[in-house]
Amino acid sequence: MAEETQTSQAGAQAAGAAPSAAPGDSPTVGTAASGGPRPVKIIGIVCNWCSYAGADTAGVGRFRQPANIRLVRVPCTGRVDPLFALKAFEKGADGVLISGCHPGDCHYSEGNYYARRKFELLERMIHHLGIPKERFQWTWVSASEGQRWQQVVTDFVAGVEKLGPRKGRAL
Amino acid sequence: MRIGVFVCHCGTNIAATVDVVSVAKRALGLKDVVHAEDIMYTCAEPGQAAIRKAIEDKKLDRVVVAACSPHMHEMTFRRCVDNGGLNPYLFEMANIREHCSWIHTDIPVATEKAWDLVKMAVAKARRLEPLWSNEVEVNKDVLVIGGGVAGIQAALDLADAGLKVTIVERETTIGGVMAKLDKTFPTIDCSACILTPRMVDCAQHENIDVMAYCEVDRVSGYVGNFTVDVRKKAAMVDWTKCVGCEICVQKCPAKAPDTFNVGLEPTKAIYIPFPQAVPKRAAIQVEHCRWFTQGKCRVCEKVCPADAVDYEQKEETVQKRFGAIVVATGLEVFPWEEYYHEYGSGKIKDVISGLQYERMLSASGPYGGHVHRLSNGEGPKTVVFIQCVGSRDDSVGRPYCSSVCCMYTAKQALLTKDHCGMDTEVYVFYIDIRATGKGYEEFVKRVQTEFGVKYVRGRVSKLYEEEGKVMVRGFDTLLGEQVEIAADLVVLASGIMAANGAKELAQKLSVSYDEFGFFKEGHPKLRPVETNTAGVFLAGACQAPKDIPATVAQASATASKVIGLLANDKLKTSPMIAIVGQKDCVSCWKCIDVCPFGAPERQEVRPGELKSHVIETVCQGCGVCVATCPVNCISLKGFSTDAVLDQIEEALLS
Amino acid sequence: MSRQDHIREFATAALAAGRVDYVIGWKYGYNQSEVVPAFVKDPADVDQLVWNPLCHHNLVTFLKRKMPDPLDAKIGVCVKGCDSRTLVALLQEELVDKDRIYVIGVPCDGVVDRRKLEKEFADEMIHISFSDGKVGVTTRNGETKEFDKDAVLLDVCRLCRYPNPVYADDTAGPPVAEPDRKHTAPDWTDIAEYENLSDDDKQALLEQIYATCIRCFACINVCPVCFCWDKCVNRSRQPELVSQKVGPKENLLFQMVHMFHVAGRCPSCGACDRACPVEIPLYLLHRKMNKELYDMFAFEPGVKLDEKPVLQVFDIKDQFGE
Amino acid sequence: MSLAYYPGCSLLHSSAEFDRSTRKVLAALGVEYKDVPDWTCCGSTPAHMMDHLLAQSLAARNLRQAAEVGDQLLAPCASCYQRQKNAEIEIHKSDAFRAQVNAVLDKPYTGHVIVYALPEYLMKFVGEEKIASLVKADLSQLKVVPYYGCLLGRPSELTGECDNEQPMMMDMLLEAAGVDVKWWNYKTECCGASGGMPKMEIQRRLSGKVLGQARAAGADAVVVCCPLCHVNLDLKQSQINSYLGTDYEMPILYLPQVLGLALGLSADDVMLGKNMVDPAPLIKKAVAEAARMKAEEEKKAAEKAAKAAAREAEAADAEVAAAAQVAAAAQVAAGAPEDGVAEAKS
Repeated sequence: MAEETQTSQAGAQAAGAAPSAAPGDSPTVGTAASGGPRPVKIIGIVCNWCSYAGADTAGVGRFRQPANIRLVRVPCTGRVDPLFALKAFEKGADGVLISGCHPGDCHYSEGNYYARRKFELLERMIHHLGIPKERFQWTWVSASEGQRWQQVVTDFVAGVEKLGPRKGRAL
Repeated sequence: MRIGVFVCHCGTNIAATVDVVSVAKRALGLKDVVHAEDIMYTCAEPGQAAIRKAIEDKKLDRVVVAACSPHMHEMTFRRCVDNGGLNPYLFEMANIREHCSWIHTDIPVATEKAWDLVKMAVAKARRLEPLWSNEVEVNKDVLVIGGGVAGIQAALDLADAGLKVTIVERETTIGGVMAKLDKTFPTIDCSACILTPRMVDCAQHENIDVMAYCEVDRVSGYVGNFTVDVRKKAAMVDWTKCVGCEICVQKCPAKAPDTFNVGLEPTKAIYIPFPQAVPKRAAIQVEHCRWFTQGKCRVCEKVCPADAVDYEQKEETVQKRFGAIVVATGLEVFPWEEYYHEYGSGKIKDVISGLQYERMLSASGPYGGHVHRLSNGEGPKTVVFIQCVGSRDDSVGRPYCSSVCCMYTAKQALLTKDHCGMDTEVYVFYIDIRATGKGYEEFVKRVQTEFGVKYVRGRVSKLYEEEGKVMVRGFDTLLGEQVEIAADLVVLASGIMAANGAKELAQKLSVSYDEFGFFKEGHPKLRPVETNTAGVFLAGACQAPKDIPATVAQASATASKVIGLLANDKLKTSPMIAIVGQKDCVSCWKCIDVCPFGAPERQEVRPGELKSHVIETVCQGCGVCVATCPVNCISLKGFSTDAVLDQIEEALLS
Repeated sequence: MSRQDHIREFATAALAAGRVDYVIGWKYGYNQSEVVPAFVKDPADVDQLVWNPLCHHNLVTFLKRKMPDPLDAKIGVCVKGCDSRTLVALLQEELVDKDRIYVIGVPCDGVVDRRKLEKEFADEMIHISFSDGKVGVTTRNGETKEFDKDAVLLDVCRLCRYPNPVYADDTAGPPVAEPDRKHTAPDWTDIAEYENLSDDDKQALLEQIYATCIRCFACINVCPVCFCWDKCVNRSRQPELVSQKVGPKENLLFQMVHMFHVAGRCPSCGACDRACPVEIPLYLLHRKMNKELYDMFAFEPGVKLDEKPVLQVFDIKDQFGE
Repeated sequence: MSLAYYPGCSLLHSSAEFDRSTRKVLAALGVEYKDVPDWTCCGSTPAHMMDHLLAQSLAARNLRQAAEVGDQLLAPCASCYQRQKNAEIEIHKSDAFRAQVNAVLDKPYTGHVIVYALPEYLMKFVGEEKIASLVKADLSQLKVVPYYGCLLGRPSELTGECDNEQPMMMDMLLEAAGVDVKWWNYKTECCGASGGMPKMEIQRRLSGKVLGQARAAGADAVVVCCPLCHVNLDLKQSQINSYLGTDYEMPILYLPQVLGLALGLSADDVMLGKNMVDPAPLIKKAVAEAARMKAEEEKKAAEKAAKAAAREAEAADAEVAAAAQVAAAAQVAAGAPEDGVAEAKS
């Protein structure tokens, strides 16, 4: 089944759902309960020191977000094997978001420098495999950037929802 | 495998948006889960007791708590599990508060997500293994970065506790901003009088080594064993010989900007910031020295009785080892000239910053405490203070309150009356008065009533010169009308910023900082002086704007934390580090290439056969090597590849 | 003196002088239509060694792993331009002991794609000969045909930027003409067609391609820079990065594991493409990877001995992401 | 893309000099433009106080007309600029609002016209370098302060100025034209605006302050870019004087007038004659002063050169002398051995 057709469906669904609840929750309003296409599921891989803490900061600040992301905590983006993302897609993730400390702020001083080279290549290869840009993103969010985390998540989820749930054929 | 799941209500924090009861119920259906319950406050004693009980009754070998962020309570529950007789690392947390209940409103949605997070935690728990931490020797010396009142206080407390302390100060003297102040609120006692004795104590204390005019270049290592490169800047004066007689300063023909007096009056190219400087040693500002700029002069060399001047002096770097680091880099005053054009961009002579006014008031300042107009030297008849310049102002990117300006403005208003006579007209434009400290509110009241300082609630929109006066146009929000005051002197209560270079230092120390460059504490309430980097502590305004009492209090708090840390001869290291499965190692040495800490080494397992081996005490557990190892034979304890993959898989099952 | 003569001369000398225990080169298979790797220990056998456009095997493959036993064996090896880059990639990481190999570099003006020839004949080829730019083929039933060599070259050879070995102890004959690498960027036209497909078409195509993979590991075993052998994570069940299930997704993931492990070290020698029994176009992945690495770092794998693979180092000034 | 020119009502009559000088300057700078065909009132102050939609529509109509010429609209008058810029931004931001507006208009506005004020346009599309390169007259002795008033500088997100409180575009343009621009902190204060009619005394006081500040800043003239500012400061200067008992005689020049003069246009070209407070004497004085100083400098330079030449000459003589000595010495040296030989012989 083609991305396009998904898009149209999901678009319609999202549009229908949007007004019903807090912006954050619109996508997941029609959960299994109320039929409709399933909400998109997104894997977030975040480093313990910056982005995980940043997500905490967002929580403490009650910054509403879409509920589609499931975070996996790793000590450092340097620990993230590109295969994690590919594996997530293989297992049926609709999107993958990786986030760590801003360059220079790595708790282990160098981890994210190695990581960003891998991620950049990973991103380009993922698109090469026919997985649309909107479905993969890597970025930096620091422990104090609660609002930025909210923004990143909201935008990313919106992008993935445009495409809707993914029917990966090869990965 | 016998897993127990505990889902926390956290009062209504979680329960209001997540149906914790149902989540707990469903958890019972998970593979390997033999016990699941919901608890009102899991972190409270009854909650912890319930966990310990379950471990005993149900013979649990893994514990999963779904509650707040692990950054909040992971340690708490590790201890709890430990007391319950289980290895503390057989514990996993699901963050269903910060990452769920607090950011969602729709109950079914939040509950569904919480359920996923619990599943993921259980999946990870299945992959957990018991871990035992290691012990390392502890170096008991302490590095204090910054010699302001915070650094001084911390250093003295630590030194009195018998620890060897090194203060690294980038200026030629310790004392920091407090040394520049005239009086302190609310007691109006002389700032120098209370600070300088402590500076001297530092100089004389057998346990304290003051390294002035030095900067921290590189920091490596970890709690208990830091290695620090300290760069001694070239003063062009041999401080072992210099006696601080100031003859060179008197004779030096070249003028140079005086940072200590905030640019009010120039100093000399060779200078000693102020009479009570510690150490009292001269240094040359080469960019202003005639010898270095024009190749002639050398007057200071000729007049120096100790022949300490050394134009050839080079900066050198020394390496020192410490067990703990206290950061006390303090503050910088907001450069209002660059932002407040409506206040004249610094082009109007009689508009000065609060700190400049302190120097003007100070008896040891460039004017011997004579308050006057910089335009014509006359004593001011009307003085206007404007608060919140560079504070609480989004338009200049400074939304935060600098917390000291209300009080120092009140103090300066009072001192103005004191110096220039009670008949002087003194106005203060303010947004709100924040006088929350002990005796502060009373002090402000006195300033308003006894000293008749006129407080105008409102902001000033424009300063301009007219007939030799500075016209202050503002809006009185209480009268609801525009007011215009012809002032002789205008003092701007410029706000507080993190010190220059704070960000770079934070990166060297790998501690996190906020968007304004203030260092981030471990937890805003529970770990106010620690950072998230073990062994690095905070004191004073480098963490957030503070007044002197708060700074000193925090410095002592930090000292006590350091003393507590260094009371141990050995430290337990985190066991969550990398380990090489040498059976599978193909000796490609990629791990050695990428490790930021040099933890992996070549180990001869059999004659002629080298395999990688991670030195436990050096590894910090970042896992870069794990992601790099092509055969995945390096595993990161607590974050094994299987654990990660299982979490991903679990999250996607539905 | 032909390059083949040079090779034989160098080999004889090296063996006679005891500089090496054996030389790895190419020799004819059971007929003159194909070439197989040759391991020559005895100077008397040196005459087996041949050099012609059938010598596609990347012999560096036999050097990978911490050298075959005995541990102190000294080995001579013949390398083409592309082969030499894989060798350099191994040397960069000290995966091969420089002092224990003797490298005979063979300037190469392209290797023919035997598969292209096979497709021209119903019957099996028994003899292939080469003369000034022409390739003559004879089949078992006596049918003969002649082709322009350029028409039947391997695609990777068409785009080759390093026809001359970048690392060798001795070189068999004068170098061949090289493209001006300073002023011309690599040519990636071979993957352009795929790149221009829509996301869905890519997925569809990949699904179709990777459905055929049988996980025989030929691509990995033949890959000269892929050195984990039986430790390969693709075999590992713990951690189980790639499930043992055989389906398009798993197979593609399997290949991606390979790709990321050779990223920055694979110079696209194409050995994997030639080894694949089901003719999966692996170049679509490794050529793309090299294209992107070149775009990101202007980096070409296996060229400079003193260089480290790009993913094992970093530069604070890298400009990606925000 | 070609430029549409919107004069607006003021420039047709009360401030014709603004119109004329602007056109001349554009010509001198080689900027081509066409007038907006069949333009209407911009709405000025009253319209947007009565009805937002109608006000924006009125402005939108001009945008639509401008679109026939091109997608850039130059409105020299600060008020015309504000109104039309305002409409432009709102309409281009929201298609919904554009639809509302189009419902009001006879013909719909579908274009994407960007509105520019004069300083903004010159900075963006001509540039300081070009202006500086075309300067003919030396106005370095003309001391002015640029006065932006309320409409030209703020809000900065609308005007593209870097800072509400310290707009700089006029400063930069004037400096590029070689004028002596004085710093002051009164650029954006109120001139009294239309208060000048109903509440004279307020306007007198406010405008008076502007003039006072300008003088205090050491300026001999104020440069404006708004007809209303000009009316308040120039036309009403004498009334200000009589009301405040001051003696200001401060020429108020339009930006294009000054630029024009710098670019070598004549006083008539920029209609100096139409200004109430006659700027001609001041300009003459400034130009003369500049010429005088230039002459002086040249004189000094000449003298310097002469001295230098003299010194060189001396040096040359010295060399000759030195050379002579050397030669002499050489002879002596050469002579010596001979004598020696002689002695030996004897």
